[in-house]
Order: sequence, then C-alpha cells, then structure tokens
Amino acid sequence: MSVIDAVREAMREEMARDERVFVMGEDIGARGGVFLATDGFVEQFGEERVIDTPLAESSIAGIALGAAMNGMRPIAEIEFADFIWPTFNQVVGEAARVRYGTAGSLGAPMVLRAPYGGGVRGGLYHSQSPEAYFAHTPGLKVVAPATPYDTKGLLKSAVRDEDPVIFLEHKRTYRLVRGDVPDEEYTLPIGAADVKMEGSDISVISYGLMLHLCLEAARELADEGVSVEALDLRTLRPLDSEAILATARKTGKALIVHEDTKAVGVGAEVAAIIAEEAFEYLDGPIMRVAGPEVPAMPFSPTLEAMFMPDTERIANAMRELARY
Amino acid sequence: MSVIDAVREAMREEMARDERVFVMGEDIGARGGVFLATDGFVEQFGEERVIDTPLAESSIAGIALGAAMNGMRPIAEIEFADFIWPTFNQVVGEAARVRYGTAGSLGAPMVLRAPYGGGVRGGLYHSQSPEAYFAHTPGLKVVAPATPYDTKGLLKSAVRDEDPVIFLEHKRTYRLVRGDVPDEEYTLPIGAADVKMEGSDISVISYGLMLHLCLEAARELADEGVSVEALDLRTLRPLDSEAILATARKTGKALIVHEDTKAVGVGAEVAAIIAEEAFEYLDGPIMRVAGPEVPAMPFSPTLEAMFMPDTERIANAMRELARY
Amino acid sequence: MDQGRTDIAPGRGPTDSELLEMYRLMALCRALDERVWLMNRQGKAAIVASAQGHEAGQVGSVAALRIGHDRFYIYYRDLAALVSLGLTPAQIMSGFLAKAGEPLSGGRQFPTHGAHAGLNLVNLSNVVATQIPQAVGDALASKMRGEDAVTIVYFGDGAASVGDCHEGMNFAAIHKLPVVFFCENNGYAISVPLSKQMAVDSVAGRAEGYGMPGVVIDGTDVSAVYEATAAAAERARAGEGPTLIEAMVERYLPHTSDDDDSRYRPRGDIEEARKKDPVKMLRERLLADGILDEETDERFSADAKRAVNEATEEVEAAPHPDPSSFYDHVYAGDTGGASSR
Amino acid sequence: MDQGRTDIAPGRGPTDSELLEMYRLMALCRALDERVWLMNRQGKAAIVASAQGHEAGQVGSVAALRIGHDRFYIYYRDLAALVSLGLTPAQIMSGFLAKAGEPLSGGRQFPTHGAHAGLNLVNLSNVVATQIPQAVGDALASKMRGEDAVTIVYFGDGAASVGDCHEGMNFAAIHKLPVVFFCENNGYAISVPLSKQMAVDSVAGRAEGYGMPGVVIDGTDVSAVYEATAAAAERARAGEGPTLIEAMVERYLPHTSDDDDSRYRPRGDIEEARKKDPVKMLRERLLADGILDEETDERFSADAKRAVNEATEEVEAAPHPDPSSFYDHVYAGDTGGASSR
Ligand SMILES: Cc1ncc(C[n+]2csc(CCOP(=O)(O)OP(=O)(O)O)c2C)c(N)n1
Ligand SMILES: Cc1ncc(C[n+]2csc(CCOP(=O)(O)OP(=O)(O)O)c2C)c(N)n1
Ligand SMILES: [Mg+2]
Ligand SMILES: [Mg+2]
Repeated sequence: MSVIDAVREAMREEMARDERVFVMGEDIGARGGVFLATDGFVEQFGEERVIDTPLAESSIAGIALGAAMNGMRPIAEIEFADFIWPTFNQVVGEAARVRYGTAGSLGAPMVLRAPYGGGVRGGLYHSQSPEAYFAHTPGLKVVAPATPYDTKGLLKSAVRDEDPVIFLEHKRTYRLVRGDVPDEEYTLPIGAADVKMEGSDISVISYGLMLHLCLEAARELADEGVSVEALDLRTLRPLDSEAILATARKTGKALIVHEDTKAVGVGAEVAAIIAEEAFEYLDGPIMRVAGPEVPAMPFSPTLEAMFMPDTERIANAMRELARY
Repeated sequence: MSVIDAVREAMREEMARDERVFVMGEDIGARGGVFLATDGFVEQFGEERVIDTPLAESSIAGIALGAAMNGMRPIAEIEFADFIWPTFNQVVGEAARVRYGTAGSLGAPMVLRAPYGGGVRGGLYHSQSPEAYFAHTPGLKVVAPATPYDTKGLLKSAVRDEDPVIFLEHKRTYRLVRGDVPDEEYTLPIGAADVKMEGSDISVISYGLMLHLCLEAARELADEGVSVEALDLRTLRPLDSEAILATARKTGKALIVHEDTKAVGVGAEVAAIIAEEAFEYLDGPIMRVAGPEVPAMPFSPTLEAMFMPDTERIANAMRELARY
Repeated sequence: MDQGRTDIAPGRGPTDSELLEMYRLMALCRALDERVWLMNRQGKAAIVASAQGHEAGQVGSVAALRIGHDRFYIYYRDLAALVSLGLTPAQIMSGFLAKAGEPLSGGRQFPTHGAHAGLNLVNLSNVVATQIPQAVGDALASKMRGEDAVTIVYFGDGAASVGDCHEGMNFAAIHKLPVVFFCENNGYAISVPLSKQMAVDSVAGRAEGYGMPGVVIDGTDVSAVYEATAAAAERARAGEGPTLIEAMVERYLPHTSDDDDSRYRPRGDIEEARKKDPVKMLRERLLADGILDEETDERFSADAKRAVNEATEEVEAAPHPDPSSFYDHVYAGDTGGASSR
Repeated sequence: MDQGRTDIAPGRGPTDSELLEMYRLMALCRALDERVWLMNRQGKAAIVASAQGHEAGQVGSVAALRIGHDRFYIYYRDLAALVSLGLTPAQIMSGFLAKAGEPLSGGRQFPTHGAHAGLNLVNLSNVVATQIPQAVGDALASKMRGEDAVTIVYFGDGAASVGDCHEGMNFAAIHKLPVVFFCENNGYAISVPLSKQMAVDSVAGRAEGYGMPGVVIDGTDVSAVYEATAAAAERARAGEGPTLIEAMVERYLPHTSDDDDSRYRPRGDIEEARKKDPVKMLRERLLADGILDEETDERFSADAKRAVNEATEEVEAAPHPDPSSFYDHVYAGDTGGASSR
C-alpha cells in the first residue's frame, strides 16, 4: 500500500465508523482531491459529508473549527501546504486555544491535512514545509508520518483525537513509499516516536521523506562499519523527548535531519532538548542537516537539487559525526 | 526617553527625511494609535501619509507590500501582535519571497510593526509573542529591541532596509523602560547583537522585556560572586551567531531566556547553534527559561504570573548553571 | 424594519410581556454596565467594553430566539446578550474581576469571553471577525445532523471589513445554512469612522452579492430588532438559508475603558445619540402603552441595583483562580497541574 | 458590453489596426499555448496552465492600456497577457523549461511567474488572490506620487471567494484608487463549479456593495473587453476610483497539465464552449469586415508557427540556471553564491 492509499483508507474507515466525521476542502468531491486522497468518497458518502468548498482557506479552517465545536469531527484538506498560511489565524490564533480559553467547556476535534514538502518540481509555492510554525504552537498536535503503516494508524488517531491535529503528508512519499499495512484495524499513538533502525554509534533523528534518505545513508554507513540508530519522530508536537533523549544518551552523538529550513526549525528544538537534558552523555556536537536559508525551493531542477538535502549530504554528516 | 517615544521619533524622522515613507494601520490617524505611536502624525504629515485603514490585517500587509513593490516604504502597524496571524499569507508567503521569487527584480522594503508580549493583563489575545514564526522565515528580518536607544536606531534602519522587516516592540517596555537617546541622528545595524553586561562565568542570552529581568538577575548573581555576561540579541533574524558563539565560548555556560513559549522557539535555535558550533567549549548544559507550553497568557493576575518568567526563575537558573 | 430590503418576510413582533421582560433585561444590563465601568475607573476591573447604546439590538435579537436551543456566537460588546441569555450579574462580573469560578473561561480570558456549553454560547476570542466562519461551521453541523437550531453571530461594522466575514457569508449562502448574521453598526471601529471603513453606508447592501437577503434596521428599537430576527430565524429554520441583519446603533462610551474618544469623536455626536437611548425610549413607550407602570419600573430599578450591588460584594470577596489550574485544559485530559510537555 | 451595469461610461472601442494586432497576438498565443501543452505531454515542461479560451479577455484588456506605463498584476492563467505585453515566445518558453536567463524569476518560479520591472508586470506567487491587495497597494503608491498609472489585476472566479479579494476591493473603493479588477470567470476553480463557489452567478454583482461599478462582459469578444477596460481605465485616471470587470470566458483544457477534467466536467460542456472560440470568432469577424484577408491570416499563422518553433529550439538548447545562483537575492545585496546565514 502507498502513503496516499493509507491516507484514503484511514479516512474512509473513520467516516464509515463515525457519522460525525466528514471531509471538506477544495476539489475533494467529484475530482477526488488533487492527489486523489478522497477518490470515490462522494459516491460512497454523499455530497453532505464530502464538501467541495469555495477557494477560501481561512474559512475552511474556521468552518471546520465551528463544526468541531458543535459536535462534528471535520477533516479539512488544504490542497497544498503552501496555501495553509491563510488558516493561521483560525488555527494558531483560535483552534489551538479553544480548550484552554474556555477552560475545557469546548474542544476543537478537527484535523487539518496538508500535502507538504518538495522534490516534486513544485517551485516556490508547491514545495513548502510548514511544520515548524505549527510545532511551536501549544494547543495543537502536529503529525508528520513517513510510511504507509504510520500514516494510516496516526491519521485514524488524529481523527479520534479530541484536539486539533495538523496532519502533514509529504507529497513525494505519496506514491513513492510503499509498505505493508495490516488488514485489521489499528491506530497508533500520537506523540510517540519510533526507532526505525537500531544502532549504537550515532543517532539520526528525522521525519517524513528525510527519514527514508536517512535510512539509506545509514545503510551506507553500516557498510563502513558505523552503526546508526534512526529515530522517526512521527509527531512534531508533542515531541517525544523521552525517545529523543534515550537515543542521544545511547549513542552520545546526534544528527538531526529535516527538509524544512534550519533556523528555528524542529531540529533546533530537538538539539536544544538534547543539549539541555543529555549534555553529560554527549561525545560530539549536535549536528543538523536541513534545508538552506532561502525563502523556498526553486522550480528549476538544478536549483531544486540545491535545496533538497540528499543521501550524500546526510551520509557525509554521519561520517563527520562518527569521527568524534 | 521611553520606548514608545523612541518608536514615534524614529518614524517621525524617517517620514520627514524620505517622502516615500508613510504609515498605515488601524486607529493611527486622529487616535494617534492605540499606544500613541503616531500621536500628532496626521497633523504633521496629513491624511495621505497617515492612513487609517479598515479593520483588515491581511490587506494591511498586502497593500503595504504592493506599495513597497511600487517604490514606497510603508510602515504598517498591526495594532497588537495577536492580530498578526491574518497577515501570515502576505508576509510569510509573499513578502518574504518577493526578491527571491523575482530573482531580484523587485524588493519589498516594508516594515510591519507590532506591539507584542505580556505582563500587561492582556489575556489570551493581547499578550502574545509571535517572534518564532517570523524568525523561522528566510527572506524576512526580525527585530526585537529592548531599550529606547536600540529601538530608535533599529527602527530607522528597518525603514531604510531594502527587505521586509518585522519590528516587534514589547508593549510592557513602552512606558516602563526609559533611557538616553542622543539628539543627533543615528542608526544601528540590523543583525548585530549587543553585550549589555560583560561577565565571565555564565552567559545569559535574551531580548525584549526579558533582557531587563536578566540584567536584574545578573546583578543579584554578581552580589553572590557570579559574573554574568548578558547578550541582547536585538535581531532575531538574521541571528548574530558570531556574538552568540563568542559569549558561549567565553563562559562555556549558556542560559537563554525568552517570554515566548519554549518548544521550537528562538531559544531553541540559539541552543542549537551553540551545541553545534561551540560544543568543545561547553562546561554545562545549555539551559532555557521560557514561557510554559500553554496556548497563551491568561487574564487573571494569578494565572498571568504563572506564565511570565520572572527574575527569581531566571536567577535560579543562573545559579544552577553556575554550579556546573 | 426601517428599510426592509426585499425577500425577507416580516417576522412576528414581541408580545407585551416579552416587551416588559426585554425592558427589565435592558435596565439590568445598563446598571451592570455602568457598574463595571465604574469598577474599571476604581482600578478593580482591568478592562471593560461597554454595551451602552447597543442594548436593544442584543436583547431584542436574543429574545426572538430559543435560549438553550439556538446557538449564539457573540463578541466583546455583547454584555446585554449575556444578560439576556440568563447569566447572572455575579457570573458576568466575575469575568470582569477574573475571579475563580468564572463560568466562561475560568478567569483566563477577558470579561465575557469563553464559552458556555449549556447556553450554546461561544465568544472564543478577541480577534475581530473570527467568530463569523466559526458560526457558519456551527450551523453546518446543526444542518448535517438535521437539527433545527439557528446560529446567530454578532459582529461590528469594523468586522465586516475582514476577509473572514466575506468567506463565511459566501459559504453560508451557498449551503443555505441556518445562520443569522447580526451586524451591530455603531459607526466606529475604535476611532475609525464608517467613512474610512467602507465607501458605502451599509453593510447589509453586500448581502445580495452573496445571494441572501440583507436588512437595515433601527437597532435602538427592540421591536424592530425582534421582528427582523424572528423573520430571519424562520427563514433559517425553513431551510431557506442565512440573512444579514444590520442594526444601526450608537456607542455611548469610548471603545473600551482603555480608549479616549475625545481624541477622535465630536462631543455633540454622542449627545445627539443619547437622545435615542434605547433603554429610555423603551421605558417611555411602555409607559405610554400602559405595558409598564411607574411602580413596576421602580421595582425593576431597585432589583437591578440590588442584583448589581450583591454581585459586586460577592465577586469582590471571591478568590482568584487557583494557580494550580494554570496547566489544565491545554489538551483534553489535562487536569491537576501537570505541565503538558 | 453584455450587461452594462450602470454608472460606467462606455469606453472607446479598438481601431481596425488594433483589432488586427489583437488577432495576431491571440493567434500567436494560441500557437505557443498548444506547443507548451505538447511539451508537457512530451515530458519537457513540468507544468502548464493554459489560457485557451481566455485569450480575448487578456489580449483585449492589455490592448486598452498603456504598456510600459500602466501596471499589470496577472495570475498563472495569463499567458495571453504576457504575449500582449511583448514578451517573446522564447522568453516565455524559457519559463516553462526553467532555463537560465528566464526573465521573470531566473527559472526559480513556475512558468509565467515572477516580475518584469520594465513592463510593470508582477505575478508574484501561485497563491490565489494574494495579488489583489498587492495591486491595490501598488495603485495606492501611484496615487500617492500623483502618477496617472492605472493598475489592472487579473484573477479567476475562484479567487473572488478569498478574503483578500474582499479586503482589497473595499480598500480600493474607499480610497478611490486607480485599479481595474479584472475577473476571468471561466465557471470553474479546478473542478469546483461556480454553483459551489457562490450562490449568485456573477462576481460583478458584489461591486455595488463596495461602492464601485461592476460590469459583466463577454470575455470572448475582444472589442467588448477593450471597451470595458478603456472605460474603467478612464474612470481610474479621472480619480473616480476602481471598477470591477467580470469577463465571462471558458477554459478549454483541464485546469493545468496535472489535472484530468474528465473526472468532473461533462464533455459536451467543452464542445459547446469551443463553438465560441475567441480566436476563431475574431478571425471570422475580421475576415467578414475586411480587416483581415486570407493572405495576412496565413502570414500570421506562419509567423506564429515559426516563432514558436524557433523558441522551442532555442530554449531546449539553453542551459539550466547556474546552481551558484541559488543563494542570490534572498536579501538585497546577496549575490555571488554566499549563503545568507
Ligand atoms: C483582527 C483584529 N484587529 C484589530 C483588533 C483591535 N480591535 C479591537 S475592537 C476593534 C474595533 C472593532 O470595531 P467594530 O467591529 O465596529 O466593533 P465595535 O467595537 O464598534 O462594536 C479593533 C480594531 C482586533 N481585536 N482584532
Ligand atoms: C490560496 C490557494 N488555494 C488553493 C490553490 C490551488 N489552486 C490553484 S488554482 C485553483 C483554482 C483557481 O480557480 P480560479 O480562481 O477560478 O482561476 P482559474 O484557474 O479558473 O483561471 C486552486 C484551487 C492555490 N493556488 N491557492
Ligand atoms: Mg463598530
Ligand atoms: Mg475559474
């Protein structure tokens, strides 16, 4: 099963299971979504529960929020994460504070799904990684899975969660990454990272598409005699600081990899947690490989390649770290 | 001179100096701004250059951006930083990418000013600190001064800057913090931190209102025989990593303090820079004192006090760090 | 209705006893409003936004709806709506003093903000216009479940300029949702006069562009407000979709207790407005119509005064929220003082 | 003008030679458009948004304005506007192939995006409707400096739903800014039909609610477009403020080369639309009126074909942007490959 299939099946199962769940967004009806995440939904669930919205992201979030406060469980799709900025006021300003600001009278059980990330010739406006902004925001949960199995289990949990969840799907993984998914129903806990490869010399901490490049680099390093432990964060808020500290303490050397730009990114927080709480265990600097400090990923293939971290850069950083 | 006076005088001088500079925002005309930052401006410069806008933040940013792309130098005021989220699409999505996305054909020389921060009984929606979001965004510059001198010099530089600048004024400092400002005209460089107190045992790195609490705590520590170096970041993008590394290498111990919530905040980046590039110099963990992971600052005085970092918490962290 | 705009049928008017009750509520609200303003001047209430001048719009519209059944998205100026919904002076005042047990947000939010599940009342944030798409989504939920609740959403003339207002109205019209958009047009957004807020003189004129009826009414006349709201609610319940009601009102006091309106508002302006004080006008009308007598009026006054006095005492004596509640309700299940991260 | 809406005076129409030139541009654009679509199908162009069906709206409106003087905020579907503004097929095609020297963004952005300072042309982003407040701010700047430039901003029917459209139009009306809002209503936003985009059938009907005139025109008729645009520009230059023009057009191809319109659009729909093909209609009309003869028409065709062929060869042979340019222009002064942080 591919990642996009996992997205689709998770939503289909949750809609079948719970009448309160519905989907809304641009082109999700007859079109089935621009990535076909809702292919066949309007036929199966009807136009009432599969709402093609006007082109208006702020209200997509605001309307989902209102419906959530009134007992529904909306899953709103933002067509590309690049168009998520108009939702900031309703999501960061409002949804994240519903429970706190009403002292628990109301909650906002809504999911905002968005395909994100680059390496797809998407240019400045179809390649962005928005996770850091949401991961900074208390009151939200932020999920960014890397595999079909994690995607399905975490999306189902997101739909059942009582709080607003930003669910980020790396669009390059949609069809590229395949994997086994059990026939039986399952969910996975939001907030739990996952060791995708055990190792003892250095730790690489990552999520989304980059996890796969890290695993590839780790296999290269294994051939060179360096044992890499690969932690998949899976959830970016709340961060699984126990798992982060466990691997950092185990190997004493941490490399963090993400595609999003570096400064004030998720990797900074992971580094800060380690520097604050696992300082005594460290045998080397905490390193980061991340997107460069340019405003976005260019369209030209030669320039796009300059942006995307690749296996070589990651493997080189691993080698450098291993030498400490 | 107070901080709000410095804001006002900087804008007044720049408007007098350069015809292209104008101010726009809610209530900035006859009202003179809710904090009186533009008191007297409409009388001095006329309604054409002092524009009371409709209540519509997204367009305040978008219109400022359009004017900037067509040769003007707008200073747009967002009445409270809490209302800045609707500008995200025009600022993070658009303004930050103008120069890059046009390969330098166009620039966006605009300033977005916003009073931010708490401790003023502002509750959930008049106390927020939005700096991390903007500091994560390549293409923007983010300035957050702490003193009248820095405020005036940096705001003047922001107005003259060729790129979009988010200028954050801690509203609690507006009337509370006073200081000398020379009569002669001066500007200060964006991107340069400033050592506000020299010391040798530990470094405290901060900005905005918290700088003043850090200095107070540092004076307490001095009485206890601990010599604290206090670095005022002043600019949050680009961060002055040289100054950060210099103080961290000098003392080997770093404490970062900000009022904004901790996870994926500016402090995380400062910690990550140190952990990555000054690792060999460190004699203790990199510590952070920051706002707690709740969605915002409550209105109740007892609850507000739970949010705001205070001198005691900062001094205690300094003591803990000094013991390493 | 002043200028009935077209396809909205006239609603039923209030009965005499409803009128009397509305007057009682307006008088109570006015007394409470004056008190909290005073408490601000005494340094006891950190911030007050007054409803003085807006009372008829709020009380008249709530009265035309079904409390506990219909759904209310209000904003910071809607003290009179809160009173009409049945919150007691003490409950409301506990918000102004941010005391423990405050029912809407536990004292976390500005006065009148938060939510009340039993009353289907939401006043989530201070951010102007965010409530509009939220109310639309709320109505969508009711419609999806086949419930006949009507959602009313209140907002000012300034709020009408925000993109969210446009997006919310457009969606509601497309899906014929049971929403009443209730604009309290007081001619100012803090200091910005209507002429700088829009090039037209009515927000309701925009309704047609979305495909819904819009009406401009005299917001100082409870009967007009009641009728227009009843008609809009009927339309909503009949599945005919949203209505935009624009109630022309006046703001008697500065924007909030932090504001100084002498910087921007001609004095005569307010004096002129006060001649159409909705509370006084209703009193005179009810007296003239024999619905109210002096005795009852005095009793209402005395009751209001007593209620406000008792509330003041009670709330001033009440404790502040327990600091240990600070970490509660960040996420579902967070209670008992544990940090969430 | 199909349905002149009121207070907008009829503009002057195009001269015969202008008509002929517009036809030449439309034919050239169509040839280029077909070629880049083909290049997408050949795997050479990563993404194409076609203007087929929209040509008359774009060419007619640009022709009514002053190139190099007036100011143009376009969107991704405005290939014909680019051709009209004088960009060569090779320049435009270099965007589709993201080659070095591409004039709008140096190959950094999607085709047709970026800016051209000499042409006062901005197509900043793919984010729908962001250009609307930007264009309003642009016009504000011209007005502040006392210049008589008119700013025209193009957008689709989907864009009209975005909050930024509302906010921008409201501001322009208040300040009587020299803007022309040019909506290319093709009845779809990707797959979402107009009936799910709005409960009304015209965007122009909203103009009145902002205090500006709105007109609906046949966007397949260059003369109607030219006239309406000329009239709006005159209004703008006279200080009378903005106008909203809604040009009804058809989208012949899927939304972009990534789309599959058979999932949502009835086939007959497009066939029907193609009967009003703006390029063919203009050709027939000009032939009938004796403004165009077969010989000239064949020359236009041959010239277009040759220009497109030459562009294809030239651009396919051109190098990719130098990777060292990657760090340029993050901030002013960034050039020469240095990282900005
Ligand atoms: C998005 C946003 N921008 C600015 C503010 C600051 N502000 C608070 S109330 C207000 C004016 C609102 O005017 P209006 O909508 O007419 O309501 P009124 O206060 O007149 O009842 C402003 C600008 C805010 N709360 N939210
Ligand atoms: C804010 C935003 N949301 C979604 C998209 C994805 N998207 C690209 S074009 C489009 C449809 C636009 O329709 P319309 O405005 O009618 O223009 P048309 O393509 O029909 O010319 C959508 C939804 C986007 N680019 N920007
Ligand atoms: Mg108002
Ligand atoms: Mg369209």
